[in-house]
Amino acid sequence: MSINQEFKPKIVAFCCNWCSYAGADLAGGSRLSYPADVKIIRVPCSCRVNPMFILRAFERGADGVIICGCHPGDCHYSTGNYYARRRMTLLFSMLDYLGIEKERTRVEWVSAAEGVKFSTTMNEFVSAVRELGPNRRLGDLRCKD
Amino acid sequence: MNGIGVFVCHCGSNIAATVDVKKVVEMAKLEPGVVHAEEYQYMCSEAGQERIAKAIREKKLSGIVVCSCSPRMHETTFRKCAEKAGLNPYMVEIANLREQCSWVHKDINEGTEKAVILTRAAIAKVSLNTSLYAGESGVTKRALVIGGGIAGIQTALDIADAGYEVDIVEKTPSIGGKMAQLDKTFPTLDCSACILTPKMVDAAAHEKINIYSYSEVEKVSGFVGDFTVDIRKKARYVNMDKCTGCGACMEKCPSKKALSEFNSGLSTRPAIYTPFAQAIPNVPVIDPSQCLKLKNDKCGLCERVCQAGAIDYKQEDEIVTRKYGAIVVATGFEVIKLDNYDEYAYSQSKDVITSLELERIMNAAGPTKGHLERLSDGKAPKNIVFIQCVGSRCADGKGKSYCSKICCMYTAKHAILIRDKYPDVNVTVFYIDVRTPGKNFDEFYRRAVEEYGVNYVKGQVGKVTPEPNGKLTVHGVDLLDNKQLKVEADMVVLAAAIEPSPEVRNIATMLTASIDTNNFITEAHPKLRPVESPTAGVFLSGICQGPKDIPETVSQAGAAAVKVIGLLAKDKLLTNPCTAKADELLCNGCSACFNVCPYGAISYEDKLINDHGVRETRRVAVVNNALCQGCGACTVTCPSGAMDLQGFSNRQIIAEVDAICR
Amino acid sequence: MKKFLKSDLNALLDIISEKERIYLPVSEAGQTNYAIYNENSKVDLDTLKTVKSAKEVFFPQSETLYTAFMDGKKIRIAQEELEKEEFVLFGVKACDVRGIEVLDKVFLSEPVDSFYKARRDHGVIVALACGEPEESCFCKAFGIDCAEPEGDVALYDCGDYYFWDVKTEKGTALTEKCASVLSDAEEAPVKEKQEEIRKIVSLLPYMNISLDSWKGATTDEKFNSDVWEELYKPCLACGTCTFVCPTCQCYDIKDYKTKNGVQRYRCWDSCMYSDFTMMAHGNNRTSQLQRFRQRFMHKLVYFPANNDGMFSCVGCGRCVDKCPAAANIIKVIKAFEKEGNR
Amino acid sequence: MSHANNKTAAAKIAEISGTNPLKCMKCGKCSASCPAFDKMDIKPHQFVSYVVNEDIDALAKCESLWYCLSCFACVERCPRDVKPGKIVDAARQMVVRQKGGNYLSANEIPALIDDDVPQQLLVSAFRKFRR
Amino acid sequence: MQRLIDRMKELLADGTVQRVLGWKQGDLGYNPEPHYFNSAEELDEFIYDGFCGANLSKYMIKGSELEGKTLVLLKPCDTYSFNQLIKEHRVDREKAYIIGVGCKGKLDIEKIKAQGIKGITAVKGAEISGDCDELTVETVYGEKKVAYKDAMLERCHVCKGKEHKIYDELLLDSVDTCDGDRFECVDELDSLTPEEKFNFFRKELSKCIRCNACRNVCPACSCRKCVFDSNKFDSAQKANVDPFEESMFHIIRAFHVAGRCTDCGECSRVCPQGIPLHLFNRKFIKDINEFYGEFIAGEDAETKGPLTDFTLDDIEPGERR
Repeated sequence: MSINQEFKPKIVAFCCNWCSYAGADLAGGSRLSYPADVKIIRVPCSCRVNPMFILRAFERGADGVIICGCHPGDCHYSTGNYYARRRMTLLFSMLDYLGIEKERTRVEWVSAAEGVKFSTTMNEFVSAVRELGPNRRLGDLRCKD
Repeated sequence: MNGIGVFVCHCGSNIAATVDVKKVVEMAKLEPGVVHAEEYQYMCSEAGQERIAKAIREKKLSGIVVCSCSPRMHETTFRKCAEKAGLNPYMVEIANLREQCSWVHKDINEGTEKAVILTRAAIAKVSLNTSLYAGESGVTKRALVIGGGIAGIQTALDIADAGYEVDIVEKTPSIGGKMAQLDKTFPTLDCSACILTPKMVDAAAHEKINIYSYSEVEKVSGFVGDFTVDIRKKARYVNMDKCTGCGACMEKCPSKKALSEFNSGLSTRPAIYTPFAQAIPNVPVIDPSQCLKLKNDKCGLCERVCQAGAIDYKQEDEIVTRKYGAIVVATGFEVIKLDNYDEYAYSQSKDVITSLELERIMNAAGPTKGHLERLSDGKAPKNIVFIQCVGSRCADGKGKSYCSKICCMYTAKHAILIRDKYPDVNVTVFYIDVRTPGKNFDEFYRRAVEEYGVNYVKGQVGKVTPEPNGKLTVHGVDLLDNKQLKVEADMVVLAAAIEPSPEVRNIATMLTASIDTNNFITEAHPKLRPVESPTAGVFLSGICQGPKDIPETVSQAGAAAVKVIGLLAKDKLLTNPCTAKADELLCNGCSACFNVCPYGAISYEDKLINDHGVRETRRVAVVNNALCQGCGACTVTCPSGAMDLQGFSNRQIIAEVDAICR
Repeated sequence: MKKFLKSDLNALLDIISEKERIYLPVSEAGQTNYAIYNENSKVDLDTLKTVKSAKEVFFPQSETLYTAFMDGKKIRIAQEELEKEEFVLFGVKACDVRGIEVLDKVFLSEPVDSFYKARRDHGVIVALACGEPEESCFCKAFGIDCAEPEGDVALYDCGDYYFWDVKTEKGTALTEKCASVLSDAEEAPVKEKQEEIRKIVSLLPYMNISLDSWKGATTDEKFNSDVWEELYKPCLACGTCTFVCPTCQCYDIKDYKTKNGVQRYRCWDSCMYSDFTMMAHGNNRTSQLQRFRQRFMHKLVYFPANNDGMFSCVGCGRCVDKCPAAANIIKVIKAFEKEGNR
Repeated sequence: MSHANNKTAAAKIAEISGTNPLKCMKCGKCSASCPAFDKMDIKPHQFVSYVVNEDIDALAKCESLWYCLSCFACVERCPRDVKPGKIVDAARQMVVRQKGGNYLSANEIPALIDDDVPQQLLVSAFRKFRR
Repeated sequence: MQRLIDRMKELLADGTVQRVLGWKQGDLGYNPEPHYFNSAEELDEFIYDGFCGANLSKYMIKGSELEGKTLVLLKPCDTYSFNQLIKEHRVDREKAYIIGVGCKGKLDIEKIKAQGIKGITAVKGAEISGDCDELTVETVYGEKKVAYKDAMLERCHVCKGKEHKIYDELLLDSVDTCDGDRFECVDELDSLTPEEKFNFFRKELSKCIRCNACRNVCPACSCRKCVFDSNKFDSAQKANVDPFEESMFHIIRAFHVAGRCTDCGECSRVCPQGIPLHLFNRKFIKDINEFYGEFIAGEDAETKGPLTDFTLDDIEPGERR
């Protein structure tokens, strides 16, 4: 499959304030680049990410959604990411039924110290989404204009 | 109608180099609700803040977006600025154009396009922001220090000296910690006990300090200023009030097979014991796994010899519940288990020992009364080999990835002490690097080489093989000579890595403090807030935060104390207003939120609800704002969407999603 | 009277669909609903009742009214275009045809609903007499003869042929277009068929249900009856009855946030929903009893009172078939009949 | 080998061995553990530097490649997961590939095996030459 | 059934209960409706037969607000829902007197009609006291025979068992009706390619008319106000213009009831468009079982649900064990 370089996917990244958002800041501080297609939304914890947000993003034309949180065991709120992990595991397995390829959704644990991981994760994720091409299946037709 | 102001910071050239800030301003002006947009060199500067304040006042802005560096950097700055100008501080949103845009994207078109979108998202969010007001909570003027080593003792002393009450919880029968086990300290070679025991005595005697020895923290609830802690005082079987510390019981105890923890298992102790002679409190404990009376109701000798009548076999664990305003974690370290390093024959030969064991051997109160001798046959060693970095700096998953920091110095100390006392003993140190940053540290190491003739060889040891003649062959390499070496040794000392005490994981969970992959507690900021945990009111002292030597530990202990004092000096604390809030009209009272709340912040009340004219009593969720930390777990578990998070509401996040996907 | 061979049905549809859209019952994923005909459609004229009635062709479940969008800082509005192409609604049963008449009363009286009117003006209705009416049917109670449907053209399923009876000018125009497939026919088989249908109708349990007590009903008496208290209890407050009903015409107008503006659309609403006619002050019907009562009072009392006695129920029986709790208009009518006899 | 070729060869070795030579902290534990140390012209810990410095020509020519017993003591003990043994193995493999297909096929081997050869040597030989 | 009626009358008479929540006879032989009986005389219209599929546990949310105790009849599968509602504080156990009634499999009139049977005037053989082998359907076109099994609801073929999980007393016998694997349908779906899955669900969901019958009948969907009716998420759309609307509604609904859904199958039973909605719930149940260990919602009224619980080494999203 050839990678469509022209295609600029819309990627929504939900990052928890304490680890992953800080990890993204560290990636910035270390000048570790990743595609500008990634736009970060700061949430206090990965457990704040409601499946509604993810579906909303796809509805509005996102091509990929990634959720980043503290490593299991390191949640600032001690247990938030464990709940997030279960929720996303189930949700993702259902999105498959509605035609969202599993490569379009991802959960990654990125600590505040893992600027490198943040950047490589985003690079990988974006190229995986690019390879899939635009998300046409779960978009709302009314959102095109 | 909204009046939103957008302020785009150049951050010198940090942002402006890869983001066309003028374009961002221009595009921001087109967004609904935006009535003001400008750019400036440094928004966080005084002049920059003044511009913001002026715009807020003059244009009566209802919300502002600052497009600048990470909110983790300057959100507080801009909130304060807004507040001064008369705007609610929570009407401020930051678009992170530096760390998450200009610094990671090189192409100015891409950078600008993304900056515009991030700004748009922040505008969309801020237009849904509502004014939030911090609540107030009181401060219990007492601190808890978990761990009674040098870190805990110093922190407690400093806090107590400032006039606040401190409780120390120490899991072993005596305070003192690892430092009490050390023989001498580098680089001055002071006797460890000589400098530590006075501090222990000070702590015990201090009217503001209360020591819970042989106790553990069982449960922590509450929040900064108002923690409630359950402390389990383990049954000592000795009445602390009656015991005079005469020691008769320990002498008479017939069960003497237990390995002495204090002597690193190199000697035995009785079932009723104090860990060491200078123990504080000087009250023994009975080890129920060893005591014949407690095990099978025989013996009872100690009870008979105790003139004070202090022995109480019926004693049970006791839970003490106390309130604290602040908690300091000073749980210290352990030496790692060497199971993964069989090549060094630690498990095969008694003459392969760890450095901490050597400390005990060298110590006059130790198992050999301070004589340097082989544990296998009691003979004096002629050749001693030290192996550095055992389990430290390992990337292979067997050991620790970090440098344990103290080994280079204590090995130099050991080498010097040995060569000083036993000049005929040859000492070889196999090292990878010798790391001696610290005052007088390198000089100390050089003295070992230059004055004491310690043979430092660069190269890690491959393996140690015990020989039939009782000797040990050390298979090493001299990388500088490019030669393989086989050194015959009588004793091998391993500088084993140190790791945080295993309890710290449990304690951190109770405190909701985060822990890194190595079990060190994460500090709130690695450089700027090194003694605070991200959880408000929880502070860090000593090795629980990262490897450090005694001077560093003591300085950090003092620093943690200062932070605690600063907190306890306040009468009221402001609480985070970004808490969860239940919409009573939508709440089902189903308890889903209660089940996921890590702080026990949610309770239920039967309330009379007026739902659009329908009046009925309903079970509804109520959030305790002082307990809620704002994680949002409840908001997602709530099916009806009754539970929302202030400052990160559903509609705000959806607005951001919409803005990004537009 | 014309006729065409059943085997020519597709030929007929193809002729029409060359120029015009055809809406007709199509089976998709196990259910039959009205859909636009294309060569892949699984046309299903045998199923008696489509799940949704034919009303959605003239009054779609959702339709955009206009779109407002941001042009810089200005707001611009794009009006949705009215229907301007001719289309054919094919295979409509007598009850649904009457349903459309009911809707006409609502949407074509002042103020005229331009979207609806445009569709009505451009739509040609080809009705189809019922083959085997079912136990839930009670069209006869409303004076509808399912053996002789209204419409622009009426079709009759007689053996190998569909008979084609032109009823209006629109029907004549359509007949001309389809002349190549149609042939002349005598009326006898149709009469025979009608008799057959009417015989079945006479056997069905609900067909002779009496609406006498509702004719010229006093609103207060019905409204204040205790019977509602019993009747509403099983109701789940879902909108199934409303959405399958050929005459329910309530809609909500909502805004859909598009990428840079809003799309104002209207969509079917149900008086069974708790947020129906929700206003800033709250809701004017706060209990399910009130909402349940509203639906039937509207169909049987309020609507006839305002429309010369025309009930806004056509006896299609869809609600009887589909109500998850088996609460339906028949039970309401019967309960009041019992109440009256008490 | 040209500079560019050395560069690709170095990358190839890293790829075949699956190790990252940059992780080496030059502790020398590999050399300390190596039973064939004395026979080697380039010492185990140096293998890593040769790859890092992209001096593959020298590495390819060295005797050490053939003295390595593939005992994997260095692989087992390397604290940095650099695994010099794997690097040697990779270098050897590269040399063998370059020399062309003049190595044994599996079918030829049984006839050539001396019954007295210790099993361990055979295993080691297979490790070295199997590819 | 007489035994049941007598017992109910007894409990009404001695004041144990104030009313009975059961089923009232319909007029077509197959359309009984849930009904509150306030007196012994009213019970003359009571019926309990094969067509009494409706799960009455949800009616007990309102029932719990009424004065005094309500006698409620629960089939084995309904008791799971009732337990779940207790767990969520939506019903009051003290306000309910539960008679666990036996079940011989419930009937789906749609399945009878799908066999081409029209103009039904009566159905015989659906009585709970009978042996439930064969139904005799009287129609205006004559009498037809249908095997009881062939007219059973899908859910009864994969029945979780005829054991009542909560009751005050038990009456009437049950017959095991399970002759299929509950998760076979999920396995079949999972074996499809993403494209096939997408096409399958798009076809099914595009039939959805947003009538909310599935939601309103669902005992797990017990919210006072559904998120899709409130503006909390900007999600109240009511429209069905685009497949996304339905997808969103149905996935979120399935997600919200995940770990709480007892697989009672009411959603599929009531869907006017015959959408196999239970597939979504089954999928989640199967995943939960696979990922976090066997969990049956409503088996008791205490155990924490899988989505309000966790273990430290849970599977990672997107991973399969």
